[in-house]
Amino acid sequence: MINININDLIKGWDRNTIASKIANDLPHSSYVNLGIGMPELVSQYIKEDREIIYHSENGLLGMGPSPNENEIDLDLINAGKKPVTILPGGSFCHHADSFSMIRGGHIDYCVLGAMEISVTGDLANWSTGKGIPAVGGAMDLVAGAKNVFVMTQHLTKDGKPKLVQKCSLPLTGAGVVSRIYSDYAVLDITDDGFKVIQLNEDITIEYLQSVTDGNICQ
Amino acid sequence: MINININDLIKGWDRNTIASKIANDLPHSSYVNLGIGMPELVSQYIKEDREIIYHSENGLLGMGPSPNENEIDLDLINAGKKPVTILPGGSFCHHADSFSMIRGGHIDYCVLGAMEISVTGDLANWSTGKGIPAVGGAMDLVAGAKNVFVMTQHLTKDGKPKLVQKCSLPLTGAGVVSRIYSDYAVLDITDDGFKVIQLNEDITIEYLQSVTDGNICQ
Amino acid sequence: MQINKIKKDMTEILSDVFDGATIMVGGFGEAGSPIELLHGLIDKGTKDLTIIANNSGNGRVGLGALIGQRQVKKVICSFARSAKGVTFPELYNKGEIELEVVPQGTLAERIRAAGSGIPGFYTATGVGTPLAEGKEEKIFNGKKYILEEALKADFAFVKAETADRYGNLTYNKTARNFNPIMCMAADTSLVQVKNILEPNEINPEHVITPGIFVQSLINIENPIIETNAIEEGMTYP
Amino acid sequence: MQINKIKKDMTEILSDVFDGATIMVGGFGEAGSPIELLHGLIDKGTKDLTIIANNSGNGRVGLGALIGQRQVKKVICSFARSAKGVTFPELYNKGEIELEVVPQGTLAERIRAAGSGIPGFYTATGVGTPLAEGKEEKIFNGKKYILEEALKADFAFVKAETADRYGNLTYNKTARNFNPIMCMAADTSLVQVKNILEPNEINPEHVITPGIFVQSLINIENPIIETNAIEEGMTYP
Repeated sequence: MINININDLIKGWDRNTIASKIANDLPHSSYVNLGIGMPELVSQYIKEDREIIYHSENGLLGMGPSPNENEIDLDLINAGKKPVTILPGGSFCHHADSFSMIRGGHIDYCVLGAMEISVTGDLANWSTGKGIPAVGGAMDLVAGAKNVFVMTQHLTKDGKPKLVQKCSLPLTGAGVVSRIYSDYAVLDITDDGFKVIQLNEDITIEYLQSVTDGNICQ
Repeated sequence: MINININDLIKGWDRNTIASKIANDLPHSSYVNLGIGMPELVSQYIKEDREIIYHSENGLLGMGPSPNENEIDLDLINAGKKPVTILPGGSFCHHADSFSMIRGGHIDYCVLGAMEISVTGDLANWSTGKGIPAVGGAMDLVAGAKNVFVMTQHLTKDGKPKLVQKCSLPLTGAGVVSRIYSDYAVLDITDDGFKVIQLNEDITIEYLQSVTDGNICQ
Repeated sequence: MQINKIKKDMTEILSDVFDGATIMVGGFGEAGSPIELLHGLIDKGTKDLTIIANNSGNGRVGLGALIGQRQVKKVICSFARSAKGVTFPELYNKGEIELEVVPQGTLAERIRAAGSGIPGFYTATGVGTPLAEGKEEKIFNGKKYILEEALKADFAFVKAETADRYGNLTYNKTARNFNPIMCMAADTSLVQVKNILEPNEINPEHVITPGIFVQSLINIENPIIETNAIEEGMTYP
Repeated sequence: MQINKIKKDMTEILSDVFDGATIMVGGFGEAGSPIELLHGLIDKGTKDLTIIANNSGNGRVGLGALIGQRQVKKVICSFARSAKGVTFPELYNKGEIELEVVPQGTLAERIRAAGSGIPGFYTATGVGTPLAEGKEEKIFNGKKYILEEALKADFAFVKAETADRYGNLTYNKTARNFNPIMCMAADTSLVQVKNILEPNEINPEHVITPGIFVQSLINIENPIIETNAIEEGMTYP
C-alpha cells in the first residue's frame, strides 16, 4: 500500500495548467461534455484556432459561459444546475434525446473528475459507499462518449494514489477511461499499464511510479 | 369449406353505412388512425357532438381532409401518400415519435381492412403470399392501438368467408382484433366466437352463420 | 363539441390522483418542476406515493415539501443529493423513505420506452457497476449490455410554457428536460402551464409534446420560482 | 476557426461514399426524399449498396433511378410495393435485388435505437407473424415480445428545409418522417437543404435535428419534385 507523507509531495501542475492541456487536445469541431467542477475550467483555455461545442446532459447543446447577473434565467441551467447561456447554433432537447447523444456515441469527448482510475481504465467517481447514493449522468457519459478523459489530482487529499491496480470504490464504468490528466502527468490507458504521454517537468518517472499503484510505462 | 354462389348473396350494408356505424362508435376526444382505402370513409360520418383527432403514421397528428387542387402540398401527405391538410391543434413529428404514439398504446382506435379475421381475433391483411411483400405500418398498428376495428366485406369477391376459424394467409397480428364491421353484421371477438352486436336487417343469424367459417354467438 | 383539456382549478385537475399512486415529476432541479401541482397534492393529502423524478427536491417547497409531509414512500431518481435538499436526507437517514438510484440516461430511456411500448431494452450504461447487479446481461457484437425495463407511472406532473386546449405543449429552454417523455409514459398527464393559446397560435412544426400525450391542463400564470422561494424562507404548506 | 459543414458541390459532399456502403435514405414516398443526393450517387457510380428506406423508389427518379442503375444489391424497407414503383419490381421479380421487409414502426425504432446506443429492444409488433421467425422471444408481464436489433448505416442521405453551418436542421411538414432518426443512426449524415440560414436565425427551441447528428450539408434550393418529374417522363441519368 502506497501512502505518501503529504508534506513531502512535489507540487505538480495547477488546475489551470491541466485544463489548458486538455483544451489543447480537443480537436476543432468536436462535441464535448465537461463534468461539473474542475473540468468546467477547460472551456476557458480553448485556442482561437478551433471551435468546440459543449453539451450539457440536461438538454442543451451549444452551451455558453455563465450569464451576467442581470441575464440569469433559472430555466437555462447546466447539469450542475447553475445558470448558463446558449450560443448561436445551439439547441434544446428533452432528456431522452440528450442521452441519445451520449449513449449513441455522438459526444466526442467527456472530461470527468475521478476518485480512482484503475490500470485497465475502470473509473470510480460517483460514490464513496457512504451517504446518499447519487449517480446522475456519470455512468451514461463514461459508457457512451467516444473518449473519456479524466482530470484529477494524482493523489487524494490524504496522499493516497488515485491511479490504482484495482478500484476499491463502486465503479462508474469498467474499462472506460482513455486518458488521464493529473497534476503530475498525462497518461493513456494501455495494455501495458499507465503510459506516460507527458511528464511534469519537476518529477521523474521513478517518482511518478512511486506515487502510482499500478504499472507506469513509456 | 364454405363456398357461396355469389349470385345468391344477400346485399348487405353499403360501405357508407358501415362507415357511419364505425363513426358512431368512436367516442368524443378519441385519437384514431384510419387505414388506407375503405376506412378513410369513416371521417365523413363523425357527428357534430364529438371531436375526433386523426393520426397518420407518417408523422401527422390532427390530419384534416383532402386539400383543394390549388392547396396541394406534396410535403403534406398521409400514410397512403395522398395530399392532405392539417387542422388547428395539429402537429408534426418524426417517424420514431409517431410510432411511439402507436406502439405505446396512445392511439385509441385504428380501423383497418382485412383479408381474413379468425375467431380468436387474428388478422391477415398484408400479404397474399404472392408478389412483393410489403407490410407498412399495419403490424405496428394492430399490436399497439388500444382497439383494433376491422371494416370489411363479409365475403371475398369470389364468395369465400373472410371470418374464419383459422387464417390461411400470413398474419398481421395474433389475437389483435376487437370488433368487426362487415356488410352483414357488427361482431365482437369473444371467447365464445364471433358475437353479434348488430345484425343487418335483411339477414338472419342462420344466414350469417352459413357465410361465416367460425362460431357465431349472441 | 370541442376537445378542451383545460381544468378550472387544482381540485378538478387532481381529482383522480389516488393514495399509493406512482407519479412522475418533471424538472431537472427547479427548471421545469411543477411546484403548484405538487402543492395541490399536499393540500389534497394524497399519500404512500412513489415519485419518479431526476432529483429529490430542494428546501421545503414543491417536491421537497411533499416529501417533508411524509406523503412519499419511495423515490426513484438519478441524483438525490442536492445542495439544497433538506427533507429527503432527513427521512432517508432515518430509514423512513426508500430510494432507487437509476443512471440519468437510463432513467430517461426507461421512461421513453414506457411511453413507446418498449417493455425492455439493452444498454451499456452501468455494466460492471453495482447498479447492474441482478440485471440480465446480453452480448451484442462482442460487447456486454444489460437489460433495463420500461418505467411507467399512473400520473405525470409536468410544467410547460405554452399549451392549447388540445394539450399541445412547448417548454422554455432547459425546463424541457424530462417533461415531454414523462407525458408519454404516464397513464394520465397533468400539466401546469404558464400561457394558454388558441390552437392555431402554436405552429405545428414547433409542438414539443403533441396533445395525444396530455390529459389535463391547468393555467398557472406566475409559478413559484424555487430558488427565490427558498431564499425567502418559504415552506409549504 | 469556425465550424462550417457546408460543402461546395456534390463531388465534395459525396467524396467519402464507398462501394458496398449501407446508406439510409430519408423520405416517406417522395416527401423528404433526397433526390439530388441520390442522383449524385448515380453520377459517382457507387455500387453494391444496401439501402435502408421506407420505400423502394418511384419511376426512374431518385431512389427509383439508383435502383434502375443496378447500384443497389439490397433494400431494407417496410413497403416496396409503391403504385409508381418501376425499377425495384423489375429487378426483384428477376431475383436480382434482395429485400428485407421490416414493419414501419420497427424500422423507425431500430434506426432510432442505433442512434441512441441501444443495441436491441423488445416489441410486440410482429409477434405471431412470419416476420417474427427466428427472433428471440421474451415475456414481460405475461405478454410476448420479440427482440429487434439496432439498424446502423455508414451514411444517411437526408433532405431538410433549413440548416445553419453547424448542421442544425428543420423540416417541412410530413417531409420530416425518417430524416431526423436517420441522421442519428448513420456514421456520416449528408444533408441536402433548401435554405441555409445564419446560426442565430434558427430558434434553438425549434431545431429538430441538432447539428451533432449532421456531418455535411449541400444547398439545393430548388429540388426536383418527384411527382411532377415522373409525370413529365423524367428519367435519370
